[in-house]
Amino acid sequence: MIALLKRDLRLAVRAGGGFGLGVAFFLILCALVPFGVGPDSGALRPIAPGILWLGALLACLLSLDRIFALDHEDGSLDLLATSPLPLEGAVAVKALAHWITTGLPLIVAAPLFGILLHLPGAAIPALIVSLLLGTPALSMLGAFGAAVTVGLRRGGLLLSLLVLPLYIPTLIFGTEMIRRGQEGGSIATPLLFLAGITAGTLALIPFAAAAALRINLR
Amino acid sequence: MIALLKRDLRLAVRAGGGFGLGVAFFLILCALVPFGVGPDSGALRPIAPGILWLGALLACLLSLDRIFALDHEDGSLDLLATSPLPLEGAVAVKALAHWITTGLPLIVAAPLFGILLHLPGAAIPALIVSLLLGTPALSMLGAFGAAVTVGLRRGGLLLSLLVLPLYIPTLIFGTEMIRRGQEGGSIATPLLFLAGITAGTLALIPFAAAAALRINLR
Amino acid sequence: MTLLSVQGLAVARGGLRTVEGVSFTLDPGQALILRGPNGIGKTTLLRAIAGLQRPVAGRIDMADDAVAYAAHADGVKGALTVAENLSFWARVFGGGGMDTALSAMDLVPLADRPAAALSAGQKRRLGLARLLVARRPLWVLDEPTVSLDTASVLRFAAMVRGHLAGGGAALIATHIDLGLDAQVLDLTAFRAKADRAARPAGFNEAFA
Amino acid sequence: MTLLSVQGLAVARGGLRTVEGVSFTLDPGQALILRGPNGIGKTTLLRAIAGLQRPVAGRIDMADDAVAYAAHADGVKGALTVAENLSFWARVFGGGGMDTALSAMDLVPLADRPAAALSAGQKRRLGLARLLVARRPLWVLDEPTVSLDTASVLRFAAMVRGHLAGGGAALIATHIDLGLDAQVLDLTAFRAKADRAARPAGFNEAFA
Amino acid sequence: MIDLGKYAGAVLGAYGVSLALLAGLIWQTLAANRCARRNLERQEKNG
Amino acid sequence: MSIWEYANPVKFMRTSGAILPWVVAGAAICTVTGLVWGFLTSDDYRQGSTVKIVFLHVPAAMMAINIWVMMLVASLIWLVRRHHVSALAAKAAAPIGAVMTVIGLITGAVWGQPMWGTWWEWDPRLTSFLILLLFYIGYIALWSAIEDPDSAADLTAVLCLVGSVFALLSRYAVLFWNQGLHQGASLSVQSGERMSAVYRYPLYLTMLGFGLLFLALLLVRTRTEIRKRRLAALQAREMRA
Ligand code: HEM
Ligand SMILES: Nc1ncnc2c1ncn2[C@@H]1O[C@H](COP(=O)(O)OP(=O)(O)OP(=O)(O)O)[C@@H](O)[C@H]1O
Ligand SMILES: Nc1ncnc2c1ncn2[C@@H]1O[C@H](COP(=O)(O)OP(=O)(O)OP(=O)(O)O)[C@@H](O)[C@H]1O
Ligand SMILES: [Mg+2]
Ligand SMILES: [Mg+2]
Repeated sequence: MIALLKRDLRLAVRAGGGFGLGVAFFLILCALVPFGVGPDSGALRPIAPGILWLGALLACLLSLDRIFALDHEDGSLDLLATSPLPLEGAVAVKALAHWITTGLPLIVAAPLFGILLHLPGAAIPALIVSLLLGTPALSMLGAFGAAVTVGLRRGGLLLSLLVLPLYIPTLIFGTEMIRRGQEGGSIATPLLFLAGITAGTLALIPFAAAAALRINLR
Repeated sequence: MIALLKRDLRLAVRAGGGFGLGVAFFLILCALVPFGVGPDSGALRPIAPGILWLGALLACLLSLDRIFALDHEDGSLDLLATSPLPLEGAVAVKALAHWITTGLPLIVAAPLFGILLHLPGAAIPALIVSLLLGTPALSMLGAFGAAVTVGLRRGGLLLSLLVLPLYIPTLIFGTEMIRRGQEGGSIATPLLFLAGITAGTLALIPFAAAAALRINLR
Repeated sequence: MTLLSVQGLAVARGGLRTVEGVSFTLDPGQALILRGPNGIGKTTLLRAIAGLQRPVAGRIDMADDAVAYAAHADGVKGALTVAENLSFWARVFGGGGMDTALSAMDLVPLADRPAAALSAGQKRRLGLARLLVARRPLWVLDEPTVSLDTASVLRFAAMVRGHLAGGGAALIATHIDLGLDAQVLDLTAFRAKADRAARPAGFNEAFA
Repeated sequence: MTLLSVQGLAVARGGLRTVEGVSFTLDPGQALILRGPNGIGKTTLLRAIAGLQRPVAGRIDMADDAVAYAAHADGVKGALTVAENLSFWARVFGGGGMDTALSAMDLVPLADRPAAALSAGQKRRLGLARLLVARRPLWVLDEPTVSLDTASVLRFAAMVRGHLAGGGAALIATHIDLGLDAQVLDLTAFRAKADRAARPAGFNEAFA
Repeated sequence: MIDLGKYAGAVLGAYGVSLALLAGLIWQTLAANRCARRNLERQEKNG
Repeated sequence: MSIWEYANPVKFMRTSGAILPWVVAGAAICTVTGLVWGFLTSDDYRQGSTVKIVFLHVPAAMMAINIWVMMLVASLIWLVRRHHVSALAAKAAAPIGAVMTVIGLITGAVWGQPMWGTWWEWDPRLTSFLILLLFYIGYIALWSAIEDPDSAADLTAVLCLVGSVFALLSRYAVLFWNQGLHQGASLSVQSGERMSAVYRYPLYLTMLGFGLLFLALLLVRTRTEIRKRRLAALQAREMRA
């Protein structure tokens, strides 16, 4: 398991692995939004929480197909499935590696991008906590989607389509949490929901994803 | 050339080809925005042009890596490069196929989504014209990015990173055009700029993309 | 004690049976070569034995975690070096013996090279070296000598012989002669008939 | 009239020369087999002759658009049927002769099958059938018989012989014997030396 | 000491961050150079 | 081991080694005196002490643009003349340019807080700078993603060319999109004397200093790249043998 985690992390930081690209993508997205919706802070502030979460979500999404597709193409997945590692464990480890390489850098960089979008300083803690709670669920759900679409040559867009609806609850509670932080309200309710969703996802999805993988390898 | 176009279109509509997924992604995005911003039309209307264009842009982005990566992996690209087709022509045709499968459906669907986002009816023609003029440039620039990253295993995120900044002028003039259409102003200036950018892109980028492909095949 | 016993096995691909009624056993020290024309179902059969897909009929008896499988694709990561690739699999299978594996396939001079910079045959050698670090008694190999030059084929045959001498067994699908002293099973005789037994293999047979 | 004349050719991979000083000519009706251990540079040489990369030194003389190249990968689209795959290449190369190509490689019964549902050898046969529809005089083939069974190898050899008889030529890198009546060029003798001529092949030579 | 007035934080902050960034860049440049030189010398001595 | 048969890197190492100490000394003197002098100047009557930020902001902002232009030139030289050192120089310059851009952005942001009452405003000047940073990031990312040095040099050069065109286009697009708050170019001749001499001379000095600093860093980084390439080349040769 640790060997697998190490390998995935190493692959991510090697040339072409795309470590840090998630953050860069996030930055670009935050920079593009004002070009679309206009520069004044009055228009930007209300959509800032949504944009930030959407950016995190898309950065996550674009790197999802790496989770299994590469291993499937070069045959590693077949070999992993016949190895002594339980497939559920492999799924969880791969989702963890994805989170470490994509989610974690996003969380670190998010406050900065919040400033770009005129997010008030008071909302920053809510932003960080919501991302910290929510992004693991994104990675795990993404792993599930990647497992379902792994057999398809370049299932990228289909993957997005499958996964995005699954992301909606996380997205809603996440933005709600930031919005309440922005307005100085209590963030307890969305926080609880978010934590609940993530916990449930982490506990159950590895089994579903492993089952999907087994079917795809058949 | 026509054979290549036909093949690419056929591949796109076959199982797993992802035809129509772009529109579905667009739909999901437009459906999510009200969750993020709140449903009242006062908040939605000013950002609607931006959201529509950003959605088109991201839908385009998600399908970009198909343009060359699949052909590179299975060796078709090597064979195409040794075939009598000029590589520049192949690039242009593949960008065209991408546009037909991704851009065109978006343009057809956009008015509907505009209504969803409370875009006033007066702005719809501007919306359609701007997309019609702008999306070919998106496809062509995307083909360039795909050509540059084709050798990299799963360059998806890097591809977005390279391509999104190139989209900025198109995005700005596109949204500006809709905004002016919304406000009833003259759309001539942004229209001219947009047309100019697209024409220049279509004329010159195939050469850059073919050069990048040749380097990557080396 | 047999390592693998296959009884009346039928396997399916794309919802249709490919071969059926295949039976054989493999004891330690034995190798079995599967032959047959393209598309008869060798790959499918090997995948079923490796546990990647379920057989449609018949039974496969063997110990848990006995199989090391090597497929058409090598599972080699281009971004990692040869040694890193191999040590990953060594860690996953809980084995060691990196050095013997590297030298058995003549990979020592390439050990620090990123695998993306290997030629087709070198990559294949790396894929085969993995078998040694897996330390599994039963090797299930699908066309292992593709792209190998003559010297490497000899080296591979020596490796298999060593494995057999150490009490292992090997099941190999191949079209060329490996110079191994092994039984040969030609699958042509087991091609699935159009009319078949009760349980359909999948959608395609259920509705045919 | 020679179809291909190669003079003092040197090719590089990863910025370093692999083979250098290779010279040969191919006349209509001739075949040349390239041999050499894994990693000597056969694939690189063939890619240079196919025009996919520039030679580092020496010259390659041949008519424009004379080459049909078949690589390790087949360029087969899984989503298209066998016939669609083939007719696409026929249209690109402006050729016809779909039917002869299909029957030459025994693909007629598979013509309407999506290529994703082919076995390894069947896919390869499809890749080779493409050569016939390309209608190019010079075939440049990189390990064409990988995964083919004995019958298919014979069929392929017959196809090459037909091509040669029709005034074509073939340059084939392979590790196994095809039973063709052809000259053999062993590349081992041409392995690039450490010290080399003026212009560096790439970054690695420029800085070494 | 000169008086920076009410904008002391802004000025000092700007100088601090910028100089820190420059220092970081210079340090990284030198460290990478030292590392490359050492590796190259080792290689040339051995090979 | 063999000498470097290809003359360019050797010549570059020799010349750069010879001039490097002078450049470093010049950069240190100009930057330090310029900054100290600037720091000690009196406050502006309108902007208060924040005017001191200009001595970092303007040189960094100018260098950020100039470095991209230098990369463009180096890329063109590589594409046309296949001069290996110039490709490596372009690679070496990119991180310096990115840091300069970040310094420009941060000093601007810190300055904007007291002046405009906001950390960040989507003003065209600032926005163009953010876009420039994006181009830098893309360029650096592409260099680091491609393993083969020859393809990497070629592809990044092509990207630099295309990127320059689109950076320029973006600049005009952004101007069209939003007219901003930012200062005009008050050092330029036509606009006359907008900045008093008190600030002008230290500013010139820091600008010169930043230029020399860039040159020094560029030389060292290019030397690093050359050494790294030579090491990789030797190892590649060894492995191939
Ligand atoms: C955050 C982002 C900012 C960026 C990226 C930025 C960018 C630039 C650039 C590129 C220049 C050089 C212009 C030239 O050479 O003509 C410049 C000059 C200047 N900036 Fe900024 N700026 C920023 C914020 C600010 C702020 C907040 C102020 C002050 C209120 C400011 C004041 C100035 C001044 C006084 C100059 C000198 C103009 C001249 O004399 O050329 N900038 N800035
Ligand atoms: N990307 C690369 N970077 C550096 N070296 C490489 C790269 N790709 C291949 N090589 C090396 O170039 C040499 C020539 O490779 P090539 O693929 O031409 O060999 P080959 O003769 O076709 O071998 P095989 O019979 O195994 O297919 C090999 O030594 C290989 O290790
Ligand atoms: N996805 C699929 N759907 C339907 N049929 C398939 C599919 N994949 C393979 N087949 C068919 O299943 C049969 C068995 O394929 P398999 O790959 O097992 O053959 P094989 O004996 O390994 O051949 P080879 O020697 O060419 O590798 C073939 O006839 C093939 O055409
Ligand atoms: Mg097979
Ligand atoms: Mg080869």
